[in-house]
Amino acid sequence: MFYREAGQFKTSYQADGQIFPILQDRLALLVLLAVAIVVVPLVASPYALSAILIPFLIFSLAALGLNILTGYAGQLSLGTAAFMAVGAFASYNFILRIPGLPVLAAFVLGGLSAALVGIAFGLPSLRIRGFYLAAATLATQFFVVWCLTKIPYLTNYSSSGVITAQPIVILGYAFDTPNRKYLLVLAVVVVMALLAKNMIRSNVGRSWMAVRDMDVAAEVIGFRLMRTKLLAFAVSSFYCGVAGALYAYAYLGTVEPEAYNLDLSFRILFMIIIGGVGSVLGSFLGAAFIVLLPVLLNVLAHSLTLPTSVASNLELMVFGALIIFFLIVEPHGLARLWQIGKEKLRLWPFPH
Amino acid sequence: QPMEQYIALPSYRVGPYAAGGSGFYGGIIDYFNLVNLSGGVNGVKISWEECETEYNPSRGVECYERLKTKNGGATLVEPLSTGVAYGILDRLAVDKIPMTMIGYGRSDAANGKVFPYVFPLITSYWNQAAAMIKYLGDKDGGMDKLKGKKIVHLYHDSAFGKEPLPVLEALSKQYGFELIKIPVTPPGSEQQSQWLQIRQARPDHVILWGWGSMNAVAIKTAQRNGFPREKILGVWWAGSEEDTVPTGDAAKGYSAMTFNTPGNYPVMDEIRKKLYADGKGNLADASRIGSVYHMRGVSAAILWVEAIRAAQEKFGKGKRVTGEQLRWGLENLNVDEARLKAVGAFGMLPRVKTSCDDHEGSGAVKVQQWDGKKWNAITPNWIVGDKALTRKLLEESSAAYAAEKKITPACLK
Amino acid sequence: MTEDVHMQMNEPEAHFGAAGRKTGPVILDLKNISLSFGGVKALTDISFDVRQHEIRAIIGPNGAGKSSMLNVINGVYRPQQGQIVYQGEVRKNMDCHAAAKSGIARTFQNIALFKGMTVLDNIMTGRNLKMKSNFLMQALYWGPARREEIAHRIKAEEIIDFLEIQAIRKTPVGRLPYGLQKRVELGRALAAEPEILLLDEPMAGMNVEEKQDMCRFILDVNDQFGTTIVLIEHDMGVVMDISDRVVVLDYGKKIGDGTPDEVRCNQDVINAYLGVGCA
Amino acid sequence: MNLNFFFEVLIGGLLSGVMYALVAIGFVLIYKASGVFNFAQGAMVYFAALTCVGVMDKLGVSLWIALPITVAVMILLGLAIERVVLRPLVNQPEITLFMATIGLAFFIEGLAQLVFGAQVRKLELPIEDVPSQYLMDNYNILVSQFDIMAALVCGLLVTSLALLFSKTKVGRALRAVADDHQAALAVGIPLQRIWAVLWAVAGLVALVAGMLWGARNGVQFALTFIALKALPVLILGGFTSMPGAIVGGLIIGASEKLAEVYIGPLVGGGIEGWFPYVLALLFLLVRPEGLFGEKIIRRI
Amino acid sequence: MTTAPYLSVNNVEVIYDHVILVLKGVSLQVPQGKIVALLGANGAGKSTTLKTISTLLRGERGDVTKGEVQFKGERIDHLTPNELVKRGLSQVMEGRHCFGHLTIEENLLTGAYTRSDSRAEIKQSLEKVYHYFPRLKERRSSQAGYTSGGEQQMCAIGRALMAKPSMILLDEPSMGIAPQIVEEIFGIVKDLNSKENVSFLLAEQNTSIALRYADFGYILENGRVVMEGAAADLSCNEDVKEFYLGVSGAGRKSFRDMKFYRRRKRWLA
Ligand SMILES: Nc1ncnc2c1ncn2[C@@H]1O[C@H](COP(=O)(O)OP(=O)(O)OP(=O)(O)O)[C@@H](O)[C@H]1O
Ligand SMILES: Nc1ncnc2c1ncn2[C@@H]1O[C@H](COP(=O)(O)OP(=O)(O)OP(=O)(O)O)[C@@H](O)[C@H]1O
Ligand SMILES: [Mg+2]
Ligand SMILES: [Mg+2]
Repeated sequence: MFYREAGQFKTSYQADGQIFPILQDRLALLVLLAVAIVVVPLVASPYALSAILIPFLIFSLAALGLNILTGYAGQLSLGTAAFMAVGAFASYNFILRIPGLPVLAAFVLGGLSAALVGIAFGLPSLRIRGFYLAAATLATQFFVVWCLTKIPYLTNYSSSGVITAQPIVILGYAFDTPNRKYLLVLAVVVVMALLAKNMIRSNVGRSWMAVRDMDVAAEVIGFRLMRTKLLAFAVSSFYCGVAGALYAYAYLGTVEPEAYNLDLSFRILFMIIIGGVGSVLGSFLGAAFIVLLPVLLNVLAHSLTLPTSVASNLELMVFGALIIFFLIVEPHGLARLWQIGKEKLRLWPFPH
Repeated sequence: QPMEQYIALPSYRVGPYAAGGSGFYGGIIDYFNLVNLSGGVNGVKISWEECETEYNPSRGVECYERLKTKNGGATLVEPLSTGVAYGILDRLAVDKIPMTMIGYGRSDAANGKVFPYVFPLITSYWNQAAAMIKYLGDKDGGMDKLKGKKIVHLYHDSAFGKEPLPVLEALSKQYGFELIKIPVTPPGSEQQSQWLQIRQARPDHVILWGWGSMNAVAIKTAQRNGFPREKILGVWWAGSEEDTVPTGDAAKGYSAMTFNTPGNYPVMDEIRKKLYADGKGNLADASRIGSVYHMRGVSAAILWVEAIRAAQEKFGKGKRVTGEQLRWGLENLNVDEARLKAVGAFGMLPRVKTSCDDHEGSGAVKVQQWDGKKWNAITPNWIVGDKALTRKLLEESSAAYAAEKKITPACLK
Repeated sequence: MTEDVHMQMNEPEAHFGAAGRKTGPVILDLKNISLSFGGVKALTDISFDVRQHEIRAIIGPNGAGKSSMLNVINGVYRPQQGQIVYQGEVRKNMDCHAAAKSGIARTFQNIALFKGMTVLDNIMTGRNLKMKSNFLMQALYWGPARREEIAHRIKAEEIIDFLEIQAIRKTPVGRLPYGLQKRVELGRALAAEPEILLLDEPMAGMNVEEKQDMCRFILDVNDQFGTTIVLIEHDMGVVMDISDRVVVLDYGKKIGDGTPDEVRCNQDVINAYLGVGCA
Repeated sequence: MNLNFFFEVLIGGLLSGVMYALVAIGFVLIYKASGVFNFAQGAMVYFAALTCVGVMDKLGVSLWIALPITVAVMILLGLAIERVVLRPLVNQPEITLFMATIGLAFFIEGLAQLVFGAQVRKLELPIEDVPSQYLMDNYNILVSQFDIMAALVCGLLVTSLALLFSKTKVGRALRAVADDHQAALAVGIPLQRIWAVLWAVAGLVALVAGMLWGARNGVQFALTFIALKALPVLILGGFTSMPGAIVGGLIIGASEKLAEVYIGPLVGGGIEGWFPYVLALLFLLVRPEGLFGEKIIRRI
Repeated sequence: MTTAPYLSVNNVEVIYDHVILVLKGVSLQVPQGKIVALLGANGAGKSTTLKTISTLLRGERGDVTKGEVQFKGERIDHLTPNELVKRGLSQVMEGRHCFGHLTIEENLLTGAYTRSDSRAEIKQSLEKVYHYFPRLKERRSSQAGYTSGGEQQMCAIGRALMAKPSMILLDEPSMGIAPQIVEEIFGIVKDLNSKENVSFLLAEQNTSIALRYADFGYILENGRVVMEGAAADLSCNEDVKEFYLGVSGAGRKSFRDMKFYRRRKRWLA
């Protein structure tokens, strides 16, 4: 009874177009942000920050990027990690080769490089659809990683192809502790999530969804397929590129191209499917699921004092089983589950 | 202050490398149990905790972060994964926890002035590569005989496989053999084209720088193409039972590097007797006791325990040492013949003596050959390659790293 | 060719459709259109024209080629032969985007709404050609982009009011019953403020009452905005009541063209389609 | 150019292609009949091979006894998958079913290793993986006799499955299911039963692939990765075509080997990882549904 | 009604997606050998009712939370559609749902999946369907996905007939069909009904024709049955006349003379 829009009348379309039309939602989000910005850095342990929250945020960003492409524009892609790699290695090279380049600018340039690669590999999407496209995007995955291992210039001639991310210094302020890194990542992710939400609620977003839902009709209405799809590839790759740069700079530190392997692409795909295809919130929920669940299971399995190999295998099985379980409960992902929960709450205490 | 010496083990027992992971960590834990049975290190028991990384860098980092603060703080970590090791490399100095990378990772990390908390103990890839060429030269009847010979470097196309290239290239120039580099795309489950190329090139030796399933496939494909296995020399990650058993007879005659001499040792007998006989062994399958990975784990644990002992000598006998103190122990390790004899592992691993300049401490390896059933050492003595060369490369490379990271190289106290 | 066109343009302008509606000059002229798919001849040598402001119906048995005709008009299919003259210009390479840009909007026989989007969003997509701000501005959602969005939103709301679908504004269209989906689809087409509106069986699956509403919408659009309408419909009551002129197709051929009354009494049409003679 | 060498590479490639096709068949089977892209196919291959050697090991029995046991296990697995995973997910979007198979893959991998352990094992089939002496002597061309047998097995599988799809009532029903679950149910196609049978058959195909690949590379976790080799084969041949799987396999196998041998050295080698994908991709630009795949119908 | 109902739906409640309540206690009966029409505005719940009966609801995340469905005196809500078809209950779904990649003929043949009859018999049924819909015969080897809307609709109906059902649920059979063929379809319905004693439950928007052929009718409004009665009675009812048949006191009104949007009369809120 407390959670509903009754009594909240919109007097302008502007108000109605808000991201969160319900006051309670807006408040909740503000509180959440306040907690994330103020409380978390104060109370969270370095472990929580540097091993859970930072990767969670980075993966959320990558998942958001993939969601733009797959969830909103309907182009299934398995090349996410490749775009992340481009972002990371490009940022590394920009910082290395342009003395005095601000780190954030390098991230943006890294993202733009990824966007370029995204456009190049997005071209086939004009003809290829569905799982054919997905399998074809694997070409990106393998090709990019191969280039990174084969072109010594990209890794600054490091003998083994490993790069070490430069320290993050912005305006003379070093982001070197988990706390600071967390805040930096949080800021980037929040801003980019907001931008994504804006795109999605305006014409670009609608063009993506239109192409996703029925591309022929979208064309008849006047959307240009090529421009729309390539833009989706570009924006998505940009997001993934920035996420990849953060992955290297704010999380791993030293990376080899192999860190951006197919496995990572798949993990990010899992995130959006579990979280909710075509939902910004879903990207976050999915990332939380895929990052947290194995940790929880691991902790749990250890508390059972099983032999480790048994525990590890059980973990894997339970993880798989839970994925299936959640899909059966709600095929549209956690975000939908959340939404249904909210709808129920709105009707509460009446069942319908 | 807990009395136990706690060690973090971000291990992997599922996934593609589970076979190696379970052997290696099994060996470590077996030795720890053995030490604890006899009262620990001067009365300090060793404790440890495992965490499943699936060989995945990001999960590995999480494991490290989770494990490091437990039980009063981890004092040592060993991920047995290059990716994970890189992911935590930057964090070690901050957390003051030493990490060993026994037989893997970046070779230049042996420079303790630049990498104070990293210990690529026993031997690095560069020294191994140098030793390989030395062995091949000796086998052919002297290093000068290498001139004009063809050596194929068949490698896992990744940072790991490319690591020895500087050494091999330098040696190829020095001794005048032709180095043919043939990469295999991971995971390498199909190598027909590579082996056709090899057969075409008619090399005198093939260095198999592989990892995981790629090794068995290489050996099988060599057989399929009628290439003699005697001419193939594997890296130590291509020299375990896991690499040869699945090939059946195909691996007969194949040899590989190792830093553990195959055979039986008193310490292994003790493990069998005191642990497995009582059902307290860590390996699910007792037939794997004394296997290459298991022995490698035991060796790692021996070195750590010796380092703990050394640290206790300096900072207080019978007391738990901190990560910083253990770092000192690792840096001032001197496991000589006498110590090895004392722990029942004489001959099993080379003597190791570390210093701030040399976190590797040895660089000596042996060659073993598969007879269809088990590995046998075929070099009676430990082989050491051209250390001057590797030292030069190490200095250059670590200096570049230091410059990039803005580190002033210095020894820690 | 062009002479031909001018000739037509110079014709006296005032026409009165069968429904007493004042219609303008020929806005769309289809000449000798032929279209086939492999062996199937969907359209054979079809010519007819559409005048400004009229309601032009296309009828014919199933599989006669009616939908294909619409697809030709708005560039989804490219005819193997023939010529389309639209607003006095010969359209050679008409593709759907060009058609949309020049003011042709349509609805589809098998509803082609964007299933994952809400009713409002679907209608907003209809206005996409009128939106000018680039995507960076949209991402920032600031200044002109925001104002533009709101301006178009107002237009969309007008259409929602017009079609009386206020209550389902925020519902994903996939959940709507068939009839309402048809209405939303009309709304999406209207949102483009088209010159010509092509409607493919807009009243299929509706009951009489709903059809009456739908007719009213169509007539109002025609009246208020002067939109020319090309309509395919199987309900003869509707066709005969509201259209000015009717084309009849059968097996891809034109078998009749004229006012509803003329068509109704055409023996070929009766044989092929209507079944009953004119009363 | 050394012609003999060229032919060796070509033939080696073709035969590797056959091995890829063997895995691809499993994918086609499931995709064609339910529109599901079965991510767990690789895991099933591993599971099958591991079960077979695991049974031999644990029970100490010979291959000929272990094999029927494994067959039974694979059939049970297929039935269980239908009951637990697919049945509740009828009529859901493709991507959901795809994700479910990912969950399945994790589960099967965990289960296999839990029951039989993670160590690498060998699997010896009665046919040795050595060059065929006959071909060597008579044509001076090096072909493994094992590969020849694999090609025969693969051909047999493809022919029988292709016949099943094109000639039988069940085949038609399967294609119907892939088009529209809901309508298939409405006409009375017993989706559940058909899926159960199908997954059981897919399990058996996985077993065949697992035995051959296991004998070739050893029974180890990496068997799950060979699915990656099957993907370009699939997109080239078309997801919905049995003959496509084999033709695609041959093309991919041959061209990737030739590329690695003749182009690889020019660009630093190791192009086998991406070359098949790029090749398949270029090919798709010409035929977006692959060689023999069913055209995607886009009509309004 | 005196005869025991062949099909009966008792007080069924349906919820989609756990939250959207669509049927609020619908009850209806179809006696053996009768044609029953289910009428109602868009969104009244006609299709949902039919899907509840054929248990196809499960695939659309709909749940039957109350009530039961009986066919030939047996509860069928737990059966699979396959078992229902075997028992003689077939459904023609709204919106065609042809198998796009199969040819028209293959589509029809899948309809006979549950039959274990000989090839000849099935061939005979096929010929019968072609006889009903000559247009299908012409297009028999085209992929259904490329045929026109009306052809697909015929295909869907023909496919259901191929199962030789004893009871057919028809969801808007006349949609998108040329008027002549509509008459023919209803002729077929009558034909099957009288000659082969097939029962029908048909959801139809074309009220006049539906009531002309049906024996009995139900009017659904907002998920509730608001009116029921013999077809003849219903077509005489003033409200039905005005809102469903489009005829008011002064006979049929021209569509162009509707000068205002009608406010629908609701029987129940
Ligand atoms: N899959 C679904 N998810 C959510 N709501 C649904 C779903 N299907 C139908 N509905 C809702 O159920 C209600 C009844 O729909 P139904 O399709 O049964 O109506 P109908 O009487 O057949 O209408 P029409 O004449 O337009 O076909 C509608 O309000 C619709 O929005
Ligand atoms: N893309 C296509 N490929 C092959 N055949 C097609 C295609 N589009 C239409 N046809 C065929 O062309 C003929 C005309 O189809 P169209 O859809 O125009 O019919 P229609 O007059 O709209 O019929 P209905 O009233 O049933 O909708 C049909 O026989 C159809 O099968
Ligand atoms: Mg049509
Ligand atoms: Mg309906």
